[in-house]
Amino acid sequence: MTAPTLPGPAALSLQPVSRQRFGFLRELLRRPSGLFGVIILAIFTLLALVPDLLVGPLQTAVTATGPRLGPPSIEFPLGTDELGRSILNLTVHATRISMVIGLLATFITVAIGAVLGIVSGYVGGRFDALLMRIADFFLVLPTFVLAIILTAIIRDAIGTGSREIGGIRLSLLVIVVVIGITSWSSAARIIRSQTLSLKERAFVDRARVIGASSSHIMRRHILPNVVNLIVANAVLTFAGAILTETTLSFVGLGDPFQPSWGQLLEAARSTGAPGLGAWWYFVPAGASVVLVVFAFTLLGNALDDILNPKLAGRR
Amino acid sequence: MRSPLARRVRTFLAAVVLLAPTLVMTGGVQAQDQLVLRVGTDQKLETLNPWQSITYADYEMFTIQYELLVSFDINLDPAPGFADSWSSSADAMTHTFHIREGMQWSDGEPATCEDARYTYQFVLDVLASDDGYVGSGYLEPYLSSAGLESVTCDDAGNLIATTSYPTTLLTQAYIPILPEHIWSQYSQQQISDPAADGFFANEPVVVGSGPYHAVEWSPGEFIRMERNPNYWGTPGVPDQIVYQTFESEDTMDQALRTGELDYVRGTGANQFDAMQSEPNIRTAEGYANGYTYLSFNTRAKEQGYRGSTSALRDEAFRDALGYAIDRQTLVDRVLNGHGVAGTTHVPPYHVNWHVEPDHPRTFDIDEANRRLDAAGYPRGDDGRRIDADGKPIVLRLTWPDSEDHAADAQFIQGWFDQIGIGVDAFVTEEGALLELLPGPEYDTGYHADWDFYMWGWGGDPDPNSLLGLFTTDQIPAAINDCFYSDSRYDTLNTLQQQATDVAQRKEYIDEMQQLFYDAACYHVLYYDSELHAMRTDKFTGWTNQPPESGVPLFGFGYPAYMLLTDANATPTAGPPEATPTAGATQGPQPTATPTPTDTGGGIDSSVLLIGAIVVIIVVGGGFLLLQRRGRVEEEE
Amino acid sequence: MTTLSAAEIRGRRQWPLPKLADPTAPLLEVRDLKTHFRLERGWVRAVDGVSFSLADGEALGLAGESGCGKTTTALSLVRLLPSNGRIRGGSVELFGIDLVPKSERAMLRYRWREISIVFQGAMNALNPVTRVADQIAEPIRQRLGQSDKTSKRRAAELLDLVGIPRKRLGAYPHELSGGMRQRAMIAMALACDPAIVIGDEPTTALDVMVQAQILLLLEQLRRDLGLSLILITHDLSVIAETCDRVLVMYAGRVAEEGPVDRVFREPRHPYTQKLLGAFPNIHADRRTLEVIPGQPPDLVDPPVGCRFAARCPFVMPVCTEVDPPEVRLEDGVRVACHLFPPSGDAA
Amino acid sequence: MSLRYLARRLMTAAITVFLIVVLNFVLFRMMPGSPERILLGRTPNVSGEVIQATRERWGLDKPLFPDQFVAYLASTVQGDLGFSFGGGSRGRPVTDVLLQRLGPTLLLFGLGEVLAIILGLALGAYSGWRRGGILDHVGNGLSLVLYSTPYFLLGMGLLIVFATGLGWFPTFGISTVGQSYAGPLDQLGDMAWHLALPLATVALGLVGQYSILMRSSIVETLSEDYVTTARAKGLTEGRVLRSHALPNALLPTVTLIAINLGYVVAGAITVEVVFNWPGLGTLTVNALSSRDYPVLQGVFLLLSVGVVLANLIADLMYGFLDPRVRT
Repeated sequence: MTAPTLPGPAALSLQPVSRQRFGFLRELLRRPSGLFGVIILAIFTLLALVPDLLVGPLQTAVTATGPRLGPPSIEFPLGTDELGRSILNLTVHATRISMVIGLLATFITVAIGAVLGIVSGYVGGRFDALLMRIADFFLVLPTFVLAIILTAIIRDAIGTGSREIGGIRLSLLVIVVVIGITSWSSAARIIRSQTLSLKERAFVDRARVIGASSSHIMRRHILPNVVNLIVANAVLTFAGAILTETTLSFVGLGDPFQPSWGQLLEAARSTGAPGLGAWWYFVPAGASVVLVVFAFTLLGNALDDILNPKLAGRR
Repeated sequence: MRSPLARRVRTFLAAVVLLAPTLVMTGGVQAQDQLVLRVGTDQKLETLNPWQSITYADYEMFTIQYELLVSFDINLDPAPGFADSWSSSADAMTHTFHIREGMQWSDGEPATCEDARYTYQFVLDVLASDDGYVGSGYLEPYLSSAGLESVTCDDAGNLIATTSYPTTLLTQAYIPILPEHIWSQYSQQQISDPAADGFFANEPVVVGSGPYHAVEWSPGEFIRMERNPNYWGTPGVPDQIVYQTFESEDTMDQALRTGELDYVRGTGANQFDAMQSEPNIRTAEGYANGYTYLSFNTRAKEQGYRGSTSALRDEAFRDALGYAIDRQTLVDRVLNGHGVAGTTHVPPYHVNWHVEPDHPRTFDIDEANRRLDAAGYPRGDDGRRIDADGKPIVLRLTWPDSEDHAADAQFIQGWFDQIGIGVDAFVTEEGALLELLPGPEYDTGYHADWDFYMWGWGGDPDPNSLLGLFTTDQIPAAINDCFYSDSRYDTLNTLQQQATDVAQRKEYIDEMQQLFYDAACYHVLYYDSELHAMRTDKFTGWTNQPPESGVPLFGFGYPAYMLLTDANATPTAGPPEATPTAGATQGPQPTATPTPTDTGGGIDSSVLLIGAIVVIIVVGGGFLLLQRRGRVEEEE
Repeated sequence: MTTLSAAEIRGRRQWPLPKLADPTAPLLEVRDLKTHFRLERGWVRAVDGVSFSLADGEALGLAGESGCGKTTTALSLVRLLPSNGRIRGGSVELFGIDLVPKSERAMLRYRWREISIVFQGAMNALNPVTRVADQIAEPIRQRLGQSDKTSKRRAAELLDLVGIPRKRLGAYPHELSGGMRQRAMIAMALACDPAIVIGDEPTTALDVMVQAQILLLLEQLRRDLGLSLILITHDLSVIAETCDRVLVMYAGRVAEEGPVDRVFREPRHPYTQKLLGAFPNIHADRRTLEVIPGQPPDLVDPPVGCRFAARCPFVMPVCTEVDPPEVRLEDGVRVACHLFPPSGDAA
Repeated sequence: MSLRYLARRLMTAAITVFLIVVLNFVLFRMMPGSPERILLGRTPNVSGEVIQATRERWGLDKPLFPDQFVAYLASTVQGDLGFSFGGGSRGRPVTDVLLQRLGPTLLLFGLGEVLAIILGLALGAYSGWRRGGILDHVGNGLSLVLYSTPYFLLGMGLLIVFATGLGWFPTFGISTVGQSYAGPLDQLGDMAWHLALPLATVALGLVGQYSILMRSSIVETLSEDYVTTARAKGLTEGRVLRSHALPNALLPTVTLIAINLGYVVAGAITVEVVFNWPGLGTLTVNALSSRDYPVLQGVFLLLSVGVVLANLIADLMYGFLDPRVRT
């Protein structure tokens, strides 16, 4: 019937699924913004995966060889910090930390958010009410102050911050948990509201009439239509995670032994790099943060374009 | 209905237009009719109630507002304060202080011997009370350690103080003489305990006797002082003094550069180096009256004590570790040379009292290994040394999050690794650390669950307080945090407090330093310098206290303030004027070759440049792609 | 079954004809309309050479299965196409004015004032945050330049007309029942007293009782106002009840077109036959449409010859080689099928 | 809007606030380090009795529940949040400390939010409406970059360039302390002059976020049937946007902005630190570094309640904007 103009129910429910299934990756790469995002992320992912191969092991005060706050040179392409460590080395290793924190946090957040959001929105009733109360509660908590407090508490609980899990110090995993705890609710709430509106759409009713099980409807009809939201939310969350991590480190809650971008920025600031014009100290980390978040957002938008049936219809 | 709205809109716009220029104007010509000395500090301006003082900043606040009974001159020698002359009896147990005549408090009330008597009597009462301390508990020890017994005023307006034993410490007592007519209204509780009802915070306007007194206080932000009209001496040159606290050291140094500050306390090593070569900025590096130390849990695994290995109890073990610490490297690399490698717990700042140990532990990995072998800590298969209980030694090293010792820790990690000692380093939240340190004596539920940690102590003009930290009776007070206990040391401490003959006292103090050093329960890492910087285009006459090894402000007494003179540069410190010198820093180190960091313009433009480039790349890149994407879409 | 003559109807117009209008020209004349959509894969020939006309007061039904181009045809009239849709040929003459070459701005003049649309699913077609009355009044105020008061009053009258009680004037869409909303939608469509009203599946998603009422309403309005109606629906029964003529589309082309009674009584085109055959009863059931075996062709590159060939029971060799010409039979039925070759000078 | 809606909202807010108060109690009893140790710090010559005394004074000798909790509730209700442990306000009532810092933060972030919302929504709406247009690409690209930049980085940049570098603006504070002003306008000017950079930082930091939100919201809305209806009505594009797309697109944006407030605080903290702005942000870091738990607790409470209120307002606005939720 009205397929091209206002995609009919059938189109709505089927289109994204099929599009997802069949190589939307190709579609993604066909989009310059998507391509750009993918490339940037690929680069940083590479840095994160094999920092040692690229710049050798993380330099410490002991293994540092460079001059104090030396500007970029042949030997130190990005200059050195106040202990003579190569900024390049630090930044690359920081990439790993930051990315891991960001991704873990994003995963936790979005997973919780999506599941709770969809179920709560679809099941509705008392369950929904309760869940959203809780979500709302978490929403109003000032993430950052809560994060500060939780960090202190959890650290105190798990004891020494030097034990490692998968090469990541506990003190940093704390940050992941904290971010997860503090940001799942917005994801849940947003996805829920979308679910609610979808629930009213004709095609869901129809599916229900046909006798599809709730779980089936949620998976086949709701999920595909909130994927774009989930993606968009994941993007924001990742950005938020990186930001929160940066900010926490910025006020000194990071772990100096596992420099993240935020940790570096903090170090640069407390060393007075900005005032000393030692731009090479904070620009790499700063640029990395901006670039990665930027890339993620581009990627998110591209995915949105592809996965969002409405947009798809109008392109 | 329409026209009034339109009018309102127009008025609004007018306001905006009016405001816009004022932004720039006020930026330019700051109506600066008064000569204001602006001081930035990295420390909190905690309190105006002297008894609550903890930080240097706190001390500075009361130092400049209240006279000490006997003050300090620019050479740290006793100088006229509330008393203009003083003498002691032959047995040095009766001390007479002649209170300057005709003094007035800033509120016009006469300042007399009564006030001095009241203040000292207050301390005596406090010491007698079951609390035993007042506020932060930092001040009253000056009198207790001097053995003060009674204070009275004679008819001649002299303060007569008697001590239970001979002492010279009274002239060192760093206790502000407070106006009785103000303070006597409050109970000890109200003065001592912030939580008490009617706690006396001593809010502005403060009634004092010093050259300046606080007239405005925005807690955690700034304290503003004005000249005390009734100050007995020649008034200082600045009309006002503003003390401003900073969360970010960098912001503070920026402010000095732009001329928004005239003096900064506690600048970072790098900024300090950079500023040395800046026009109109003078830097001052002073010996720190304190030190950064490495403290060992010398009761590890004793009854009620935790800690990872009994080896920590072994003096030989700790001594050996001392040889594996290259203090000089720490000074060079961590402090950028702004400090002195540490030895004893009386810093060189106390030129008359500091001694070098007889057998200092010089950095020598082999020696350290030799001693560890000798002490019976063989290496295991993995190269780790084994303690008496046959388990590999891995020590937990920590420090409070309020300080940054990550670099020190990494060095120590590196060195100890070479002698087969594992080091597991991490920061601990300061509150948690304070919980961790004390042992059972402090209180039930405390069991010193730590191995070794880094922190620092600061001292007074007299070494007494620094020495007093390690007497046995300080263990239950959780001050003597390495649980050092030596009856000989305790006796010596009493002796040095009572010694009236300097040479005699020095002997005692020397021995105390030796004992404590050899016990190796503290390894003093370094005496980090005081790094201050000041502008010379507004005030001149900056003088260090003491001249050879000190810094102008945040010292003892206020002599340096009174030596300031108006550089009668343009009174304003408005940035526009400051622009030529703004940010004109030297490279991070004098040796730095002229890179982007040689001239002010250079720096900022370079930063600008980089920033711009980054933004352009990101925006441009994204933008181009987005555009191309746009086209693609249309073709789709 | 028109009760009013063209002249009468044009005479009743409350608003003047468009300046360029030729009073004598037929109401609507669509010739060889081609509306295509650009996709990554290429042009989708959604509407590929459709011609038809509409007389004053006449009701034309557009029938066909989903995606056959019904709606696209209708929306092409006022060029309400998605960004990737283009009219790539043909003409749409309203009162003899060709709308196809008109600029966007010029087009605005014709939308709603001359051709208004009753969309399906009025829930989504009505702005949820604006009072229904205001939404009806909006075009009156905006397009006809009436005062606030007048347009409000007119809106009220219209609601009356479609049978919505006055007290619901201030209601928001979500406060109305599905049927009510559809009525409101119709009232809105009548706001500017347009020459043509397009009903795009106006009764879909309504239960049978309400459907009946809505259709009744349309009937009524047609009689009283002499509405010229284009009714798009997959539901042949609706057309049977409401329309004078029916236009059966298949894959973007006209399959058969003619007076309802003729076409329905004696369907010529195999597709039409199938469509009707697919109707056990008079009441529509969308799913039975798919009973016709096979799928409509891919409109990006449609097969040569008859587009129904693949599914046609009477398929002949020629069908897959030559496009069937449209033939006008003597009883006024137009059909495009090789079973009905242009016999000499037919009609 | 119906009273029921109003009442329900208020009820929810009240409950939330109560829960916050409770959580606040729980959290801060879990914080490492016992108050008396922090209070006494490394005070020399402290005897066991003194510690006991301190405990009693702070009511720490009593069991957490009910005694301490009840006491806490009682005093909290009376607006007594205890006394600051340090951080520049040792011994002052937490309430005073907070109030003193509230003004500057409200000024900075109130203005910043307003600026950001106006600019952001306008930019977002326009680029969403002209999707694919030149301004969309520029605006969107810019928004993304701004959105991707941590506040303090932005702040540091502005500081270096405009304060240290060009010296156009001061590097710290909210006013020139000890400055005597020619008149109120002069004083206002001085504050505006100090406000400029932090405000720019906050506004820029938020603008990107909001314009992205608004853009996607508009794009969604433009694909709605009623927008097609509006077009069919022959309304001008401008009118379609103003009276049909925008009102609907605003709904989700309002919610999201309200939701984001909780996060905005994070920005607050860093921006204030960078510019030494005497607001709650600096206070928080300050309290953190000096383990001033009562103040930290106060900040937490204040900010949470603030966000609750903001959300309440947002809800009411939503009710005003969207008839569907009124009933």
